[in-house]
Amino acid sequence: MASSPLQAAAHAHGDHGHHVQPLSFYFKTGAVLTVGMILTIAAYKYNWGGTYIIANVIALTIAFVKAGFVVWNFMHVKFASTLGKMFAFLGFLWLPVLMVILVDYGFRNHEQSPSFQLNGEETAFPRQLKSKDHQPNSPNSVNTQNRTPYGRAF
Amino acid sequence: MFNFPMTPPAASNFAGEHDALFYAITFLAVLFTLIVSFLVVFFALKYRRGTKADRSRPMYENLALELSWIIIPTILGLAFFGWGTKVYIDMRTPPKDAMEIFVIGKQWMWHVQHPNGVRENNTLHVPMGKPVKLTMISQDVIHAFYIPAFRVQYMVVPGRYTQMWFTPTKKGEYHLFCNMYCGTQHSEMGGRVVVLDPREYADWLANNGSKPQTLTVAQAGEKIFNKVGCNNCHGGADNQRAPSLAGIYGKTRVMTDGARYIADETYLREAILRPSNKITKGYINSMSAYEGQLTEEEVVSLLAYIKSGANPAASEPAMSSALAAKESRISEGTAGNYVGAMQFNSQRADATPTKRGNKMNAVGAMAAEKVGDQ
Amino acid sequence: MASITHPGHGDGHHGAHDEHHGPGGVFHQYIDLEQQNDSYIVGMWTFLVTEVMFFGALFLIYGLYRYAYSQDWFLAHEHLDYVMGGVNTFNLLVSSLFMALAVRAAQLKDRKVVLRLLGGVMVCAAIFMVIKYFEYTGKFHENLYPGPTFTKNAEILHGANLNKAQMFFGLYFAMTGLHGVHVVVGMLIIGKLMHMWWKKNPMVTEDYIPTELVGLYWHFVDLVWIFLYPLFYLMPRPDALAAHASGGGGH
Amino acid sequence: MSTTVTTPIGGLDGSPKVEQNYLTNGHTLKSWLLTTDHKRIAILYLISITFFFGLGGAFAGLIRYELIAPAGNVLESETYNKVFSAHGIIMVFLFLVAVIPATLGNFLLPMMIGARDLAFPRLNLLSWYLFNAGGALVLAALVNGGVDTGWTFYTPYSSLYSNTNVSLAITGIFLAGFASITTGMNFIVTVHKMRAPGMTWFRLPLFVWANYATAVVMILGTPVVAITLLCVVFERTFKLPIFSPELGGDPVLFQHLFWFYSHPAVYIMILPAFGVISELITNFSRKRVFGYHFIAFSSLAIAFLGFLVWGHHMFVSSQSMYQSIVFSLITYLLAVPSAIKIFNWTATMYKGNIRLDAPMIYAIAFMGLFTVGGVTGLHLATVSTDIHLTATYFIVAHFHYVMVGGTITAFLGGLHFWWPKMTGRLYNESVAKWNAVLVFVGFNLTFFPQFVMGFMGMPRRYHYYYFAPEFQPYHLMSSAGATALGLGFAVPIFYLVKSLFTGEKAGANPWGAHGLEWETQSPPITVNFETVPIVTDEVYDFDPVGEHEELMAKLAGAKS
Repeated sequence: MASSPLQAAAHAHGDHGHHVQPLSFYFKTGAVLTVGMILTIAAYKYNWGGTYIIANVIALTIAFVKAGFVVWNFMHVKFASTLGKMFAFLGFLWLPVLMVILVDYGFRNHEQSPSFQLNGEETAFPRQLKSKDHQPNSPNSVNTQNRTPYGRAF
Repeated sequence: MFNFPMTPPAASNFAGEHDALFYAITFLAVLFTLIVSFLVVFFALKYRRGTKADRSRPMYENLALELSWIIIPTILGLAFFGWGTKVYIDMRTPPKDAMEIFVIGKQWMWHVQHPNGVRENNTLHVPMGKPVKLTMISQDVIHAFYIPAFRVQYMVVPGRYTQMWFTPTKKGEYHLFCNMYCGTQHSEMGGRVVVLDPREYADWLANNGSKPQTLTVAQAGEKIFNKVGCNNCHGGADNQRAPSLAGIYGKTRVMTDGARYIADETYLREAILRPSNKITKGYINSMSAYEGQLTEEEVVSLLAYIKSGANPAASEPAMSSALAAKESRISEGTAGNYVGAMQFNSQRADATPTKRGNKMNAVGAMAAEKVGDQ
Repeated sequence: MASITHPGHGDGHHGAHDEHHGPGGVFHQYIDLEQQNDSYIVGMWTFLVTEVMFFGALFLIYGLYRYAYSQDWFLAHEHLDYVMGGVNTFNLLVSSLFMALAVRAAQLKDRKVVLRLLGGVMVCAAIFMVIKYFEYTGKFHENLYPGPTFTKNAEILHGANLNKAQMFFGLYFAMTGLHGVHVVVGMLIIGKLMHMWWKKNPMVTEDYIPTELVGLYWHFVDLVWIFLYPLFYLMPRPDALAAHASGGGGH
Repeated sequence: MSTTVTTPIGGLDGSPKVEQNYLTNGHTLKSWLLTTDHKRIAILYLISITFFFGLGGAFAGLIRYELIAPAGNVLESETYNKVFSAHGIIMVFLFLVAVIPATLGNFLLPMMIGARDLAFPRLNLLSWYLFNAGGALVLAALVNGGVDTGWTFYTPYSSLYSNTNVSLAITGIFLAGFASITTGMNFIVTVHKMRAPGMTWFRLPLFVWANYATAVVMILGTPVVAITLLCVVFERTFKLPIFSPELGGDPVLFQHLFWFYSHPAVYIMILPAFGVISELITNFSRKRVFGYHFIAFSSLAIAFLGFLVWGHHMFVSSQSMYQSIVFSLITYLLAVPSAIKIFNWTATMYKGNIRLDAPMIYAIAFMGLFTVGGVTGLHLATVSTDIHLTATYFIVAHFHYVMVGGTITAFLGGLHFWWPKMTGRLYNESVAKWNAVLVFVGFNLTFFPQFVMGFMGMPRRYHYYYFAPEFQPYHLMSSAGATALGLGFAVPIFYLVKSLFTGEKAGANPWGAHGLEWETQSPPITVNFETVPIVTDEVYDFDPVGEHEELMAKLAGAKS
């Protein structure tokens, strides 16, 4: 590499990443992230009127958009080679595979066994066990009764 | 001396289905292995360097061949998958009229409760020809309830019920194993499954599982010891949760604050009813108080049992045999102890378990088991 | 297989195999700087993949229990101060911007600017840790850390089930704690990088890739917080609780 | 055997010419402990791994000795539990996961693709130190009283009930896991970025493909188990409730997360073995491998599908019935790529010029043993039969057929094959051959009875079986076989070490094998190649017909 280092670097990254971006590129990204953060807090403070799912979806969508901006612009994946992009998203693509674990919990309740549910009143299980085991030391129960069916699964 | 049984007894409705499938897969497996082994050995000999085999036109790729050994195994696999899944769905779908028996697993015994309240330990009596559904829960760690002769097994998980079912089809006694590693005495956490005629089973239930006998006070104490669940922690040698009670009577005990007491009746009584008052050195305060929970009569019996010097270590297996015959209805069961055992802070902080083994006890239990089976 | 000498790079490397040489600092195992830099970037991303999976498992555990115990967790989460968390979020966001600008300055070989910006990142990280410290000690004062001493006072948890609240705080400490460890490690790495810039080490001054690699790591730390903040501090009110909610929103 | 001996290694025979190679490049301890040479690190790994293998093997011997009698021979239950836990932990985390990638892979991967070293040599060295630090912690845990959870660390036993050195052992495994991750990162980057000019993806030796697939599994799976085990430590140390059922956690979740790594880990162990076998079969059949693309892509398919089958370890764990069914289906599909490999290797032998040297005997043994291990997997992939067989000796036999019969046999075969390259010396061929036969016989005697025993319902991890004495004959057979197997594993250490001092010089390519690693001298120089190789030919360009005719002509000439 007898040529000047700058040239070497320029040569080395002819196709990705070395293009010096204008300052505005980074400030704009930063602004988008800030707006995202403010929106998240605003969505949190806003009363969605019993639409828990929507509020969750909004919060997570904003988080993912923000993450996308960080990865794409700050981490220069935008300028990376196909291989670079592939590895940048490999982890995020693989997480859903891990999340398959959750499917199990979604389906446990579908089995034909009423006794699976600790709170099920039908079970003829020994009384002491039934009444005590699931809440060993909880003096309070705001919400034991309206637990999701899923929550009862374990 | 040795006989060579190659198969487990087949004593439930699933055994036949299971074995048919098992042998079918085994046939396929053997066939496949033989083909591969034969070809490998045959090629190795035939095409060994220097032999006069025909080596012209060597082949390096053959799509048809590749596809054939992709597609044929896939189809075979799917067929066996379908068959296996059908049987599996059966196994997971108990009939509506199944008799429900409750099983509680704990380190290291099985506690079984029949629908009418009859209880037994480490033994499961079931009527022949009737579908039985087991509803199971664990008090401590994960266990697995495994009856090889029935080809059924399922894990017993703390905090959540699991279930399995079967219909016994053959009278006899079969192995019952805990098949999920659960700690020191894992290999001895088992017993027998006894399949009875429905009539015999009814008799057995009616007699509370055994012929009633008069018990000595110490024997009654042993019963309570196991009933209340003292043996959960005080069973066997000193362990991480609690000191051993074997031969404790009359010994000097050292407390966490350094005080010393002779383990006499007063001390033992206080230790049962208000355990937090005096904590033995090396343990933390994890035992629940039994004040108000035991009648005086029961406390007396317990003291008699402890004074008799009985080694509670043997009580787990021995209970199932020597005492199982006398075991009668336990009205409250060990369930009451469940909460105590499950307290998050019931963890021993710096317990020092002794390394004393229990092999002798185990062998003793084996002998006792033989006697008990008579 | 035929072998010929690669033009310009066949001279002996015997012995001196660990020394880097040349202005860009090409290690002996690479043919040229391009190969080395590509390898570094791909290597860093494979590392970040492992980090994603590392945190991913925790997020999975979080998601599972959050779904199962949404009401108790909502009540427990009200004990976290979303303003403090918000300040920290903004703080990390700014540090991320500084870092991106530092990488840009490294591309331009503007040593002074790089050092100032990296210093800015360090300050942000320090502020982050200080705020974290106050949050943690607050929890410790109220016995809101898991274990036998966990508070028995359901009032301060707005009536949440204590067991489930304990799980919430358990995961809170586990996840933010692990993130905090990453912040500290990041500070160490950035410190080392600043030292190299300060000493005009040609490895960093002649080639922006080392700075870029540190930047990738730091952005990842920011990325994790982008998810941690809404998940722990900004939980929406579950439907079942919305009925007897006195005011709108979170409090 | 090739008679063309290259220039002698300096110093050994008083030759004035000192030949440079990686072994002679520095003789001090420091030159080894601070080396960044991938070949030296491979040798270091080989030493560490042999140590852990010996240790794990000793524990296995204790288990087998104990189980001869139904009520045990020498150990107490608590000790027995610690012994089998130690055997599992050491063998899985400190031996099998690292054995082929870290030794043969480290040594050969850069050479096979024509690189001077791995992409990150210092990271590679770090990996060895992490591995040993992890190993040291596990040893400390054992010396300090042991661990009794089994290698699976199932909660809540490991997190709340066991009061042995679980945290220490887990920390050790955590570090060893990072050794594995760094190796994986190194391999991935090296294969992507360091290939010599002309070394296209489809000219890569199959060993490289296999190690690449392994590396992908390593970086995607290992972090998950690392954090999962860390959670157990958190739960033990800081009482963070994560899997504890008392407070509402699900202990079965641990099993999900654990097997999410630990099933793919099986492929971390077996995929490199596939790579070794591909090399052995094609080199000793003197014939281009059959179905190169299918073998290469089946490695990737296994790596991918391997991540989607963890649930088949949990058929009786109380996971949902539907999930079990889906996992059973995918497991069946996963059998196909393994079958592809077996069939392709068999087809490679067809019309070859097969040399039955010791490595090839190991390869043939591998094919037999792995086939048995694979097909018994079908019993376990079928949910309804698995319910009966879960956690019995059937499983034990199955995975030992795959792990010992597969991975270790392949490792031994590969070690024998590349030994001349690594050391420049030839070992005693006939002893090696007979030892391979001994390993095969001893192995089958050890583990085949366990299939029968498992079908009869003998649970694993049982110390006593006095209540079921019908299992004793099988345990006896198994223990007898283990003795033979232990001998078969010990003997190579002697003749291989002996070859270092008295072995015949190997020359660059004693087997007449094809591949870039055989183009350089034995032992190779520190930077592997004097010049950067440029690859112009396809991989495995053997000519079985021509070679055969040549041999025939030579024989005819000798006769006349």
